Amino acid sequence: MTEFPVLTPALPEIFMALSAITLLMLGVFRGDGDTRLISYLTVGVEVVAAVLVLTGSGVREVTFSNLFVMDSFGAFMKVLVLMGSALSVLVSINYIEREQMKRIEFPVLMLLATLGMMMMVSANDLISLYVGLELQSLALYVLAAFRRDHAKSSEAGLKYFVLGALSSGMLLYGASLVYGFAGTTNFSVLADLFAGHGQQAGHTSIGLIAGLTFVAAGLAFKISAVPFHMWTPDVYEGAPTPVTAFFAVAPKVAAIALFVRLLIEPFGSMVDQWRQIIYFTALASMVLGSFAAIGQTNIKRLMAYSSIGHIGFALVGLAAGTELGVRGVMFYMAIYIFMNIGTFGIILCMRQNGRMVEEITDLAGLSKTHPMLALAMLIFMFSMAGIPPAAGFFAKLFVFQAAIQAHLYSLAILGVLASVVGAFYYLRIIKVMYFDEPVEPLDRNISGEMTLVIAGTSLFTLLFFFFPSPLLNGAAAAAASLFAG
Amino acid sequence: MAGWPILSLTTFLPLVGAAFILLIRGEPDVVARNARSVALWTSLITFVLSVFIWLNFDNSTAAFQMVEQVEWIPAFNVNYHMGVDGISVLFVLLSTFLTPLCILASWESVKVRVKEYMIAFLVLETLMVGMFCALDFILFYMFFEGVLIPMFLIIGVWGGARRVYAAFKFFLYTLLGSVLMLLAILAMYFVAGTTDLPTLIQTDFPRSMQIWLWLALFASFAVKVPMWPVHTWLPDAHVEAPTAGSVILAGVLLKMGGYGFLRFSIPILPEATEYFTPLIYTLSVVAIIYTSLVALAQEDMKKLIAYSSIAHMGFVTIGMFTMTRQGVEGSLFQMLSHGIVSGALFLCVGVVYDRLHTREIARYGGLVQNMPKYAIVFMLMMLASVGLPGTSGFVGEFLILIGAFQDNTWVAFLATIGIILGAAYMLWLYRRVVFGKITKDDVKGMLDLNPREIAIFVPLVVLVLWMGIYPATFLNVMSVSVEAMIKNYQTALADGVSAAVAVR
Amino acid sequence: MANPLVVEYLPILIFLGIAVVIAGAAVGASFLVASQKPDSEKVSAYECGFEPFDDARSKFDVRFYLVAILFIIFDLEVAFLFPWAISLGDIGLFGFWSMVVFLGVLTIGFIYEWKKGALEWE
Amino acid sequence: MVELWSGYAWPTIIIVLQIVAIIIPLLVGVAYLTYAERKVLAAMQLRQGPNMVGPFGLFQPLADGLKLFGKETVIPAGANRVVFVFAPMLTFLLSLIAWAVIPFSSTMVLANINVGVLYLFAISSLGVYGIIMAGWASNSKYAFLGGLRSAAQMVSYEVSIGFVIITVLLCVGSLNLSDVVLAQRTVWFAIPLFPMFVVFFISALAETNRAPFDLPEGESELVGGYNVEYSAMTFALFFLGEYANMILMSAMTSILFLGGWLPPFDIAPLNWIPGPIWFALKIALVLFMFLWVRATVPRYRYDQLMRLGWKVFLPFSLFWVILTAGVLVTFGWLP
Amino acid sequence: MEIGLAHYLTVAAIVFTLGVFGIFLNRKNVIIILMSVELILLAVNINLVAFSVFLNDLVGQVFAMFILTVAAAEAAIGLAILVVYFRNRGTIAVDDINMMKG
Repeated sequence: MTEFPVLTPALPEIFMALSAITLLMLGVFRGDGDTRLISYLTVGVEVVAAVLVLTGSGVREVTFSNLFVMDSFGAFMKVLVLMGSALSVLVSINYIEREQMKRIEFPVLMLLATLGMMMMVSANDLISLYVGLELQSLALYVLAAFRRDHAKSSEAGLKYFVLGALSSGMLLYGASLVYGFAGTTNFSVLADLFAGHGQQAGHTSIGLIAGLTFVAAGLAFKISAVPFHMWTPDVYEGAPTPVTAFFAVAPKVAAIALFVRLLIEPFGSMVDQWRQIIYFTALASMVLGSFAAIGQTNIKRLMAYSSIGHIGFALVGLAAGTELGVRGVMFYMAIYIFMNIGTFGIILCMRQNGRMVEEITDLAGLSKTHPMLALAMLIFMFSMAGIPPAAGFFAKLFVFQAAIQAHLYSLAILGVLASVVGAFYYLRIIKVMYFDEPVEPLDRNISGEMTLVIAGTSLFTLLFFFFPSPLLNGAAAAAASLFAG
Repeated sequence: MAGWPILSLTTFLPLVGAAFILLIRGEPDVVARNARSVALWTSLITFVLSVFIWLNFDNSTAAFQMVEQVEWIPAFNVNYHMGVDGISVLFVLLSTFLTPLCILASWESVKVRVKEYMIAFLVLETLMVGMFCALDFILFYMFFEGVLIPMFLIIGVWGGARRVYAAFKFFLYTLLGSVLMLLAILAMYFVAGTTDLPTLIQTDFPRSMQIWLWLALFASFAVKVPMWPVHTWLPDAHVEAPTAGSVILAGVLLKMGGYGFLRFSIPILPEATEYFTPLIYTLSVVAIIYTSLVALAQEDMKKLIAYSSIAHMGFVTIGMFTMTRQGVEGSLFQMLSHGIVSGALFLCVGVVYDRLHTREIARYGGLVQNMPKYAIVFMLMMLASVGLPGTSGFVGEFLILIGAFQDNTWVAFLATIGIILGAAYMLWLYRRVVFGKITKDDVKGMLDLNPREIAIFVPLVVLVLWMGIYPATFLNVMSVSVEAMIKNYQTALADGVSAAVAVR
Repeated sequence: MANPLVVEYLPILIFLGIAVVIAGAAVGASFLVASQKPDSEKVSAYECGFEPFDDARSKFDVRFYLVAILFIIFDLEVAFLFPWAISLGDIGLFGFWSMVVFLGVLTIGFIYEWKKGALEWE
Repeated sequence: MVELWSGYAWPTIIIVLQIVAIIIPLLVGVAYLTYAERKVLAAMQLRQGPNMVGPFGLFQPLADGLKLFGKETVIPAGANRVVFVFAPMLTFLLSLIAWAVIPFSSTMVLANINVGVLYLFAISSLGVYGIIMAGWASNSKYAFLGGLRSAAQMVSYEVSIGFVIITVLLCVGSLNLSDVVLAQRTVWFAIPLFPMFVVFFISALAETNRAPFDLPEGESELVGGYNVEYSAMTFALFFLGEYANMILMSAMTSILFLGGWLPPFDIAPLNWIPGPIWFALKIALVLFMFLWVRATVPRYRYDQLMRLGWKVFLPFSLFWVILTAGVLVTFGWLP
Repeated sequence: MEIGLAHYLTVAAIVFTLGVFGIFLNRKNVIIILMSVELILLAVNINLVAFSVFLNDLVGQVFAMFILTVAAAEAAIGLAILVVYFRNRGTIAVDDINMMKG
């Protein structure tokens, strides 16, 4: 007879799963008219889940036959995921009502995707990794194509699906090789195995390296790192904007968390083998993210390239492969969430005569027509460019710190140079908002939730330098937990 | 007064004013008026506060004074560490002194988005003051980089025709240099375990590492100074910026580079400094001569003054790298003097620009006839720029040349040629603008300085003369610190040599 | 023939071969024996005497597609139930409740479909 | 050489002979099932049925077969020829190879694989391919719609069948068909699982496209459905396949619910009769029920049919799975 | 000839490569892409089951079960998206998926 597993480490997930089911039933019985209610409830559920995560023991716990792990690293990343998701739901409420997407499935799918991300963060086995990843991806595929009557949206969904499925396939192929050559799929066992004889490079079989490469490639797809980024601009452009906002934050955090855990925990002793992969991915992402964004005219596409670039910066920390590096990555993602949600909040406010617009030039003269909105955008753009004292500076600071510590000087230098190039296109948005004359002003009515989200995130981004320690200490403790295990 | 965190107060007071302006609501012109007065009063109070800093300052010690240290990012061992010594205190004053003048200077010339303009200036002031007070490299970097944001907006929103190009060029050039410095800071962190400036000065960095670190810092400061050949952003930025923007750019922002060399490069990396001194000399001399020649060919007043700034900053870099007491003090003095003089020159250009809306030299001429007060002020500033004895410019250049002669005669000789060329282009400029006959009707209609403008110029004139006639007031402030710095430098070099000998 | 896998499945393979041969032979022989005289009327698709209006393989009711999707889901559920059913004795109460949860989730999905009208015809 | 002979060739020949011993009775059975159907229907409708060819019309199936054999194989102009010809062959051969795992008695089974139930389930699932291929390849609207309808219907009921099989498996604890039969020595599953037996039987009707669920080929609506374009031997193969499937489903019913080759009670003289005979009798009984239903029940509408499958059988059988498992776990009756 | 692990792996590798090439080289129909994805998953399952047998460890087969299930859900969603796309655009040719060029 099998023992009943301990459920407490997975309490937030269980709560979310039950809530998702309840909300789905509630929604389907009450109809699409109550979408707003469901959305608010979704946000509530995510807040409660975050509280549950935070009130967890903080000690590393493993349950469900070693498939599920909960530690401070997971807690940190889960809170980030939940935050990103909750904010995305908040900014979506008005949009879906306006754009004839008011269906109760929308918030529920967001919740389910978030649940999948939580599972990813807590995965301690290739199987649970895969299941979490797919729960997330499947929900996201649907969300991307959620606007059924819109050709672009369905095309985005299709593209995301095809490449997502391909990436899952590659990841799985890698997983199967890892399983075959290591004899296990469990992270803890893998870690013990490699710690035993992983140090001698000759000892790790080529099959294992190949498997690791495939897994890394699959995950690189999910975080849209170069060279597996090609879906990103199209999907970002085509998907409904709140969905794009969601794409830009929560799944990235989850996938990065997964990536970090996978490379540090089981494959931690093979760091020399995977560092080169991460090195080139990070470098290519930073460079491509910076250069390709320059020519964009659509702001959602621009954000897509921007997110590619940001992922590159975050990966710099991972390339270091040290505790400091992991801390940098986590910290980066935390800041990244706030900047992105805020920016997308503003993009969601881009309406002219009730119609959504998404060209960068539509922002012209925003500083005259909507000074506060422009100010918020200014803060986000400078933050993304990594100019102090905005929060984005600290994010970059800590990943480069890790890179320097790991003697990855060339990566650090090329990275900062890429950030200068990147600064150019962020400046371009500021230029459009501040230096250009308004052509057609954007609509004035901005919903309460939106104001709240934009104001909150921009204040956070601006005033972050005032209180960096809590977040940083959290990240430090979380990173330490990953290395202690 | 001593118990107060006076440096922080001075630093962040303008921010309070900015926040206050942000909250102003109402009719556009009422908002503009209120924004102007709030900004002026804030900056004046800030200046008064900074005068207290000066009064509190103890000339007899090289240690940092009025130190404030608060834990900021413990995980990274970064503290909020503020303090001033003889090198930095006068720059704080320079910044707080110039800001109210800039606000006054933009009183009428800035008509659109006054609120934002004033906010930008106050934020800029905070960042400048903070930068000169910061005793932690990361903290310094924050202020140093942050300056770009308001400046970018000031040039881009209120600038001239090619403002967008100029703003981008300014921003990206300086950012490009700074990010490399950031990496150097991080590398230092891993050797010293902190980014605290006093600790860094005590830390011995390996020689090979020093070379790289120095180059990284150089990338940042050289762009800021600016040194030839990375100076090209400056003429564009100066020309396109609004008058007050140019004043701040020339008056304070250029000093950031020089200050950076003195504060960081030289004390922290003495061996590399010695190693690279010839490079600095070469670039500086080239800058002095080349930009002076270029200045001769300028048709645009602002551009001419911009090139002259580059030349003057060339003197500054020569002076500080001689590592003689006269040289370093001279370069510090020259920076202060140039801050005031070039600021004043830009204001002079601003005065005529406000009236005629052109900066083309050929469009003017004979101003002395209908604008005598203006002609006097302009002449004084022009002479100060040239380095006439009795003006502030003389003291600085003279000291620098003395220092340079002690270290390298050729450099001193070539620099002297620069002075002659400088006299040439400045005098020629003055002749073309002020003297001669009035041939154009619109020039004839120009009015002389109004009371507000006089109010702006009076303090400047006073200061220029004070510095020129009784420079000891200022030199005394810096001398102990400079001496200590030079001593440290020589000790470090000697240690390095003996260490190398021991190894051998 | 030591491999038990081969012993067990070889008959099936041979069976398959024979079945293919029979089916092929039947069609082939009939094709050879019977007279083949196709003409255009004979080989046109049957459409109650009309000429076919358009391609027969165009659009069809999306509900057929829905049924297919639902089938995939539930058939896989069944695939999971097979091993569970025969090993329930070994996994006991925990196994039972796990499956109840699993089926519960599927039931939720089922209720959702029902309410959404995916099961309605006409 | 000897080893080759005794190790490989001889067993192969034995297997081939066994297969032939299955196929020939099966084909004969199919032939006479058609005859039986016409006779039974006729009897129920107070007619005579075929009685001209041979005594009591006994040669009628042969005559039909010969006729179809001699007909021209018409392949429609727009059809995909390969798929068009392959579809009936697929249907036919699937209905044959399923028999490889059917245990005729405790020893008489060609391939006693340990996942026999899965094998059967898989093969019967594949049946839908033949139909959808036929419907698509014909390039005729009637065939296409018929194929779709048929496919949808088959997969709908397949799910219920799956659940029903699960309930049986819960009581057996093995996927081996012989074990399934042997588990019914005390009592046939038709008794404790009677509702499931009913569900299974009705689903089997739907699965084989039999009345009252014969809409896909409903002649009044779709003029023959997916096989409207088929003629001659290709049609015959469909026909044979369908009836072979009927027999197969009957055999499955017998194995899963009626104790397979086991006698009703393990007492003399019932257990004197050999297993295969019992098995054949049970198959015949179920087949008779097939015919009986056809004769008595009117045809369903398509929406009724789908509703029955999805909204009645599916929840009901799902419920029974849980119920059965719960009862077995609670009382510790698990095998 | 005994069929060893290497043979299974080779088959799986070939199938996997076919799948990947099917996605990238196919210019005709999106359905083919979906089929290629299934092919990839099939390769994975071959790998897993082969390893599972040769390692005498059940985890691989459990994993394969999970993959089967998820693959079905994935196919369902993929087809649904494809249907939506077809309704909007009236085509599912790969070359026509070009409203946005990246």
